[in-house]
Amino acid sequence: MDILRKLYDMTAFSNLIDNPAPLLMLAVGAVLLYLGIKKQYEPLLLIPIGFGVILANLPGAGMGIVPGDLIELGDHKYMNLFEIAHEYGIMNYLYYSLIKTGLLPPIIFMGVGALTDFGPMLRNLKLSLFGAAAQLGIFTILLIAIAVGFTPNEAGSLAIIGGADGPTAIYTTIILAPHLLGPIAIAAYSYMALVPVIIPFVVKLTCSKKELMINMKEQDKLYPSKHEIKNLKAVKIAFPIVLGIVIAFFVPSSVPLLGMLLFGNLVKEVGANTFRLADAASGPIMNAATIFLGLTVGATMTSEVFLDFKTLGIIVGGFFAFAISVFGGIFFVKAYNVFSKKKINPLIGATGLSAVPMASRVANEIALKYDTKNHVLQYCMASNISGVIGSAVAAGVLISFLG
Amino acid sequence: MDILRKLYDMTAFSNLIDNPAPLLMLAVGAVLLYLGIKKQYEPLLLIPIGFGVILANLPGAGMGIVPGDLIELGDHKYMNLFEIAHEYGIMNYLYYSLIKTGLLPPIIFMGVGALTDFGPMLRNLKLSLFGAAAQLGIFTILLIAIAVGFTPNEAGSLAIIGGADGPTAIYTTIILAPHLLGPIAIAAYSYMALVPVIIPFVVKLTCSKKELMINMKEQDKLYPSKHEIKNLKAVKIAFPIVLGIVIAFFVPSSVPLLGMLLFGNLVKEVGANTFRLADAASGPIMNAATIFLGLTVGATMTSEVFLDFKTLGIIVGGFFAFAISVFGGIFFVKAYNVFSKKKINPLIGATGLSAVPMASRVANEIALKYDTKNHVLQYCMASNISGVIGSAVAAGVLISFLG
Amino acid sequence: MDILRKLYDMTAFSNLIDNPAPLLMLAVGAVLLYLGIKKQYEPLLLIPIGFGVILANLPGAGMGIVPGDLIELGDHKYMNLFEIAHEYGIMNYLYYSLIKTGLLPPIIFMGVGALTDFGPMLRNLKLSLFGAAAQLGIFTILLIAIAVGFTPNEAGSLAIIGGADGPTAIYTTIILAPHLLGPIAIAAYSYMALVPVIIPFVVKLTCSKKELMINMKEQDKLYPSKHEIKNLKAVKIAFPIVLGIVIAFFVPSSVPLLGMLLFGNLVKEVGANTFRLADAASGPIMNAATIFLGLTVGATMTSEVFLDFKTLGIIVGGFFAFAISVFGGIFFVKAYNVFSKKKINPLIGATGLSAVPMASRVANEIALKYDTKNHVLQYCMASNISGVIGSAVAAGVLISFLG
Amino acid sequence: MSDNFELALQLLGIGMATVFTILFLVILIGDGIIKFVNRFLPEAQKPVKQARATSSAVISSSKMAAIVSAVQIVTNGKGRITSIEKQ
Amino acid sequence: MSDNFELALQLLGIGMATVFTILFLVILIGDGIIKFVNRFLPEAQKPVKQARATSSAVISSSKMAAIVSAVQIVTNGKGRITSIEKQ
Amino acid sequence: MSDNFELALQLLGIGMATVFTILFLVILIGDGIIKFVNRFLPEAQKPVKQARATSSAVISSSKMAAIVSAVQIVTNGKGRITSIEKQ
Ligand code: NA
Ligand code: NA
Ligand code: NA
Repeated sequence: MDILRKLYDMTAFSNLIDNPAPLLMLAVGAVLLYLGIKKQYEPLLLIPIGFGVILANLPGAGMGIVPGDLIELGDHKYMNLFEIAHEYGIMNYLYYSLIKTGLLPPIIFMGVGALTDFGPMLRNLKLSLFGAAAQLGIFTILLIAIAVGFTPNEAGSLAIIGGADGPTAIYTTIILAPHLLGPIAIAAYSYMALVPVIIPFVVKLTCSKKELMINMKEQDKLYPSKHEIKNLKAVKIAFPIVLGIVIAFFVPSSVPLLGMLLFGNLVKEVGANTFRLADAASGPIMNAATIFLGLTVGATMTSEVFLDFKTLGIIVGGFFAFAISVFGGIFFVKAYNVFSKKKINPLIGATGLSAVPMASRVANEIALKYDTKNHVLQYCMASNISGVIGSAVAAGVLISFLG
Repeated sequence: MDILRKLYDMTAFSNLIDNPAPLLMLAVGAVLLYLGIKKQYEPLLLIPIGFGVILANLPGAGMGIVPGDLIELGDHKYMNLFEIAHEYGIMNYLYYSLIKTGLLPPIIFMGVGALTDFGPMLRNLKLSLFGAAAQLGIFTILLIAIAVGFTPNEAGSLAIIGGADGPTAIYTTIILAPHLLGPIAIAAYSYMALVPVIIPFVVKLTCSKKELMINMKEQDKLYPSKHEIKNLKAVKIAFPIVLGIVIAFFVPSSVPLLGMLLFGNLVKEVGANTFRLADAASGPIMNAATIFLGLTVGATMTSEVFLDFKTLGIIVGGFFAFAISVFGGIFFVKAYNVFSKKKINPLIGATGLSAVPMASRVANEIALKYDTKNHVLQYCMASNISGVIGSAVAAGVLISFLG
Repeated sequence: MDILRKLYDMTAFSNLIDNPAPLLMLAVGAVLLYLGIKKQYEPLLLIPIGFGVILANLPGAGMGIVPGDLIELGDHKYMNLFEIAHEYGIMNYLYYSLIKTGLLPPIIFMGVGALTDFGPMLRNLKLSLFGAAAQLGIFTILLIAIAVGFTPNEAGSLAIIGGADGPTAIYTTIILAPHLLGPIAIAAYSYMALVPVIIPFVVKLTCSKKELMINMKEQDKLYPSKHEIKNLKAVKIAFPIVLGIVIAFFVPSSVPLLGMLLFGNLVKEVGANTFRLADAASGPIMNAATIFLGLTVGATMTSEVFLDFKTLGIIVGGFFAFAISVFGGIFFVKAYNVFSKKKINPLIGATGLSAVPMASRVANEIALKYDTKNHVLQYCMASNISGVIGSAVAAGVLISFLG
Repeated sequence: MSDNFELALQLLGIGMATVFTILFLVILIGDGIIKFVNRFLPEAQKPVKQARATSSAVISSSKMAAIVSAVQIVTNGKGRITSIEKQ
Repeated sequence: MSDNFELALQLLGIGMATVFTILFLVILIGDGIIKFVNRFLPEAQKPVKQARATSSAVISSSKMAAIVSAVQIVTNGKGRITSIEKQ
Repeated sequence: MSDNFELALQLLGIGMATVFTILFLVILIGDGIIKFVNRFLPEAQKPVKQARATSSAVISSSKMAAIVSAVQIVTNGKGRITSIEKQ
């Protein structure tokens, strides 16, 4: 019978009997895969995350991320990466070398930069301000989360979901509250996928038909802007350089994210001479980073970590962070319209939270529903892209004060 | 004369006079390059491995992998990767960060998964069983290797060559007997390249012309299978997910390999939404992993390691492991045919050891030689692909019991 | 007022007031970007380096490389990479894992090898010797640098600029004098970009019109070489293998660079069977390596490091290293022509320093200026490519004696 | 050594039994999934929306369709375009 | 907790103020750059020289088609272009 | 410093001698290989079998030319095919 005993020990059934909680997590992983595959919610992230959740919760497989205090040796010393791989396997090796070090979010941001076109923003610079207003959800939820008992660091991580930017949320959470990384990443990407639901919901609650019919092109004709751009290429090259330097003076803690974003953008805008670099940043590097980020972030979601009251708080709080950010953008447009002759469509405020470019497309569809000739896409893109900068700056503030 | 002395010390001639064994290893490297370049035996692996052997045995160049006990500090502590690079150079840095951690084989398996199509297997599910029978060589050679004096761990690494799967063999050896990594990797890839010789050899020894002329399509017409697949895409998406979970319950130690294989397959089958990920996994990630795996595995073959009686045992044992696996598959078909009305061509057993897709092509050619209308390729692919799962499971068993 | 105080502390203005030197470095970074973007001096390197300089000197951003002695713990122990990331951020993590370990220059050389065609060199083998003569600048500047007070290690790093090869210069400097990495990398790439200025300058100083009009094709007709190459593909495959082994016997310390270069070349020349590997080596791997090399090398240039008298020495010395190398090549041709009936155009000596293929193009243009039918490009490529080998060998000598 | 040999014998039994069990499960799982899908998802999924991150591929879908058709005609259905980039 | 709440309130003020400040600076910077460029670099840059390593990306597709055809004729269908680079 | 200067002088000699030696060896090796190949492998190798993993490279160039032309026409010269793989 010894042999059957050994055979049984090889399987994971004894582990499952000891602790059946992972089965629940497998269901969570399956739900995420369903959302990513069938519902097509951010499939590039939710499928790897979902698969990572499953891998981490296969009993006995050793693919789950272990808590950071197992790596800490005290006295500012940590296990080295080789020891982590040796002791805890490849998933922890990937997590502790790529994620816990804070490396992958800036790397992904470099790729995002190489795919970003600041053109629409440069052509409608003033609309950038709405990318600031739409960070309201971040700081409001921070307040509420602290009020309901989250620690300031956890509250900061929860709040940054309202920035509607995956890498920013992950980077901030790595620094402030790494134990919440899984649920926060999932909430961030899920609500980004739900932007086509959240934006119309908030818009319906707050905007009148008349406001939604404001035609930006006509406003531009009535109140033309002062200057044209004579040499767009030169402007696009200078912009990320100067911007990076100036923002860094004010919020230096946002440099790892914004600096890489702007570097990626620069090598793209330079053109043929650095095409190889832009191509690598937005292609193989970003794709590989996405795979490993997704799998390992998913693998942080072991049952002990996920089955916690805080997860529920993150899911609820994340939704309100999004909704309040959308509201903040809309509200600021309304306030602006009170004082300005040149009116702005509140949809342009709604897209300030980022979630590029889906938010803009959704806003454009809403506008077209009220007036089939009212194309607001390019205007929305201006606040939409500035929202990426806005939330990275907000992350910098949170990291400065709480990190 | 001081200057000439210094000049002489700079060269590697004094090292060579002290120990000329590396010259023999350079010849071994040259033979591997010859096999890879001229004979076209698995060139993607044997050329990097051969070059790695040469680099490792250039006296004074410091490119050879040092034994693991030089890295171990006792008391579960190890040198850190930066110290390894600093002390032993880039080749050891790559080896200890990418190979000894067990990282690259699962990464390559992710790429293999993204290139694998389970379609032929799903259309002929029953034939999968022959992918089990053809793992016989693994466990038989394990027995024999232990009988002739290999330690159980070394025997397990030798035996897994019979799984006919490079990453599986390398992963198992990293865990069980890393000092044998070089010879085992070379034997595994060489015999995979020799499948066009080994399969016909075993088939000729064991199969009658009548058996080889069994026409699978006619058998299908005589005894049709019960169901068609109405939505292949959905089946192909669900299959890797469910399979991964169920296998993990039984053999959790196979998860690092199989989990990554099935993840790669999943992102491929999801289609356009995750095309970027599948493309990265099977393109740049797998190619880069192949280069570094090949070079560093080759670099483990310093003369002290390779010029050992065990190397001979691995070369001989590896051959028999392959041959017995092929035999196991064939034998199981014959046994099946005794009890079943629906007959199966024994070539489908022969391809169960894996070595995808070359084994299937070779089997198909044999079938066509006896009957120019008897195309068995798709049927062979079913057992062929299941052989990949079979050997990964066998590896899991070996790791569980010996690791 | 507490809140304003905190706000002010968040910004970098207090750091700037304490130490305004970084502002100067931002200007240096801007100049490098200007050279790379507008002047198109080696944009693939100078743009990432320039951006890295800027990132490193944004006060409070923590993106500058810290000196190596902060990583050293004494007694041959170093901080581990995870601790480096944790303590000093992602830029130091990248620098200490990819650069200080010496990894990236050989990796880039692998890509260079996969893009190099030894064909022109094999067709005019004798011209390779001029790739030796044109290393004169290296050893001359070494002498001078030591004479003016550089330490031997620093002088070696400065001197290797005369090899006109970026990865070689960086690799040598990592080993000999890592604190000079930034200025040396910039000098190396800047002067490579200035080859169209430096070569004509030296040529004008040293060559007569008659010499520059020597027509190599006519010389070939007058004094035909003995053999043709019947099977170029086989020669090109054997060449990197044999060459690698033989050079390694003489200068084993050049193997990390030359071995990887020749491996890259081998997988390219093998052709379709290893196309995937050559493609990965010269594509995603090299591009990613270039990004991270550029950014981190730039990030070593903090104001403390750069604003040093030695930087000036490197800039001046680097220029003379280039010029003397060009002169060495030309002078050796002249000496050769004294003794040989078959005359050689001195431009072929001038291209021996490497800077492939720009030096050859520049030389060709000079030749065409004097005789519109005198195409010397293919001949120049022979010495040009051999100059890559020459400077890697010179690096090996420096590392052997000084490292 | 005798102990080791016994271990090896045990592993021969355990190993082959496990491998057969797993591949038998593969058959069951495959069969189960096929039956499930045939019953509950008999129709192919609708064509997928374009994922956000792939939006960099800015060739419009109509042009792409034209290109793909051309490729398909020319290569007799064997070719596949994996990516097209604007210059 | 009261302390934390005060911190959160402060952060609401500081955070929104900072974000608005930065995006206001974005407007100023963008505006400044546009004015500067319009004044000093009004014309588009001349077409760039070809950078060495990127030359593979510049063969126009029409030329490429011609090259590929030529290769095919010359090599009798056995040749394959793996990459084209300008010299 | 005097010691260092002597070292530098030595290195000037050793270094240039080594570099010349190596590049002289390059000539010898190249020459030797050419002679060896001319004698023992005078004919070009037969066309290689297609390696498994490189099967992506199997679109014939004539087909590729046609594809490239098609792309060029359709995208008005702005599209570029970066790779084509068999399905
Ligand atoms: Na945002
Ligand atoms: Na197998
Ligand atoms: Na050189």
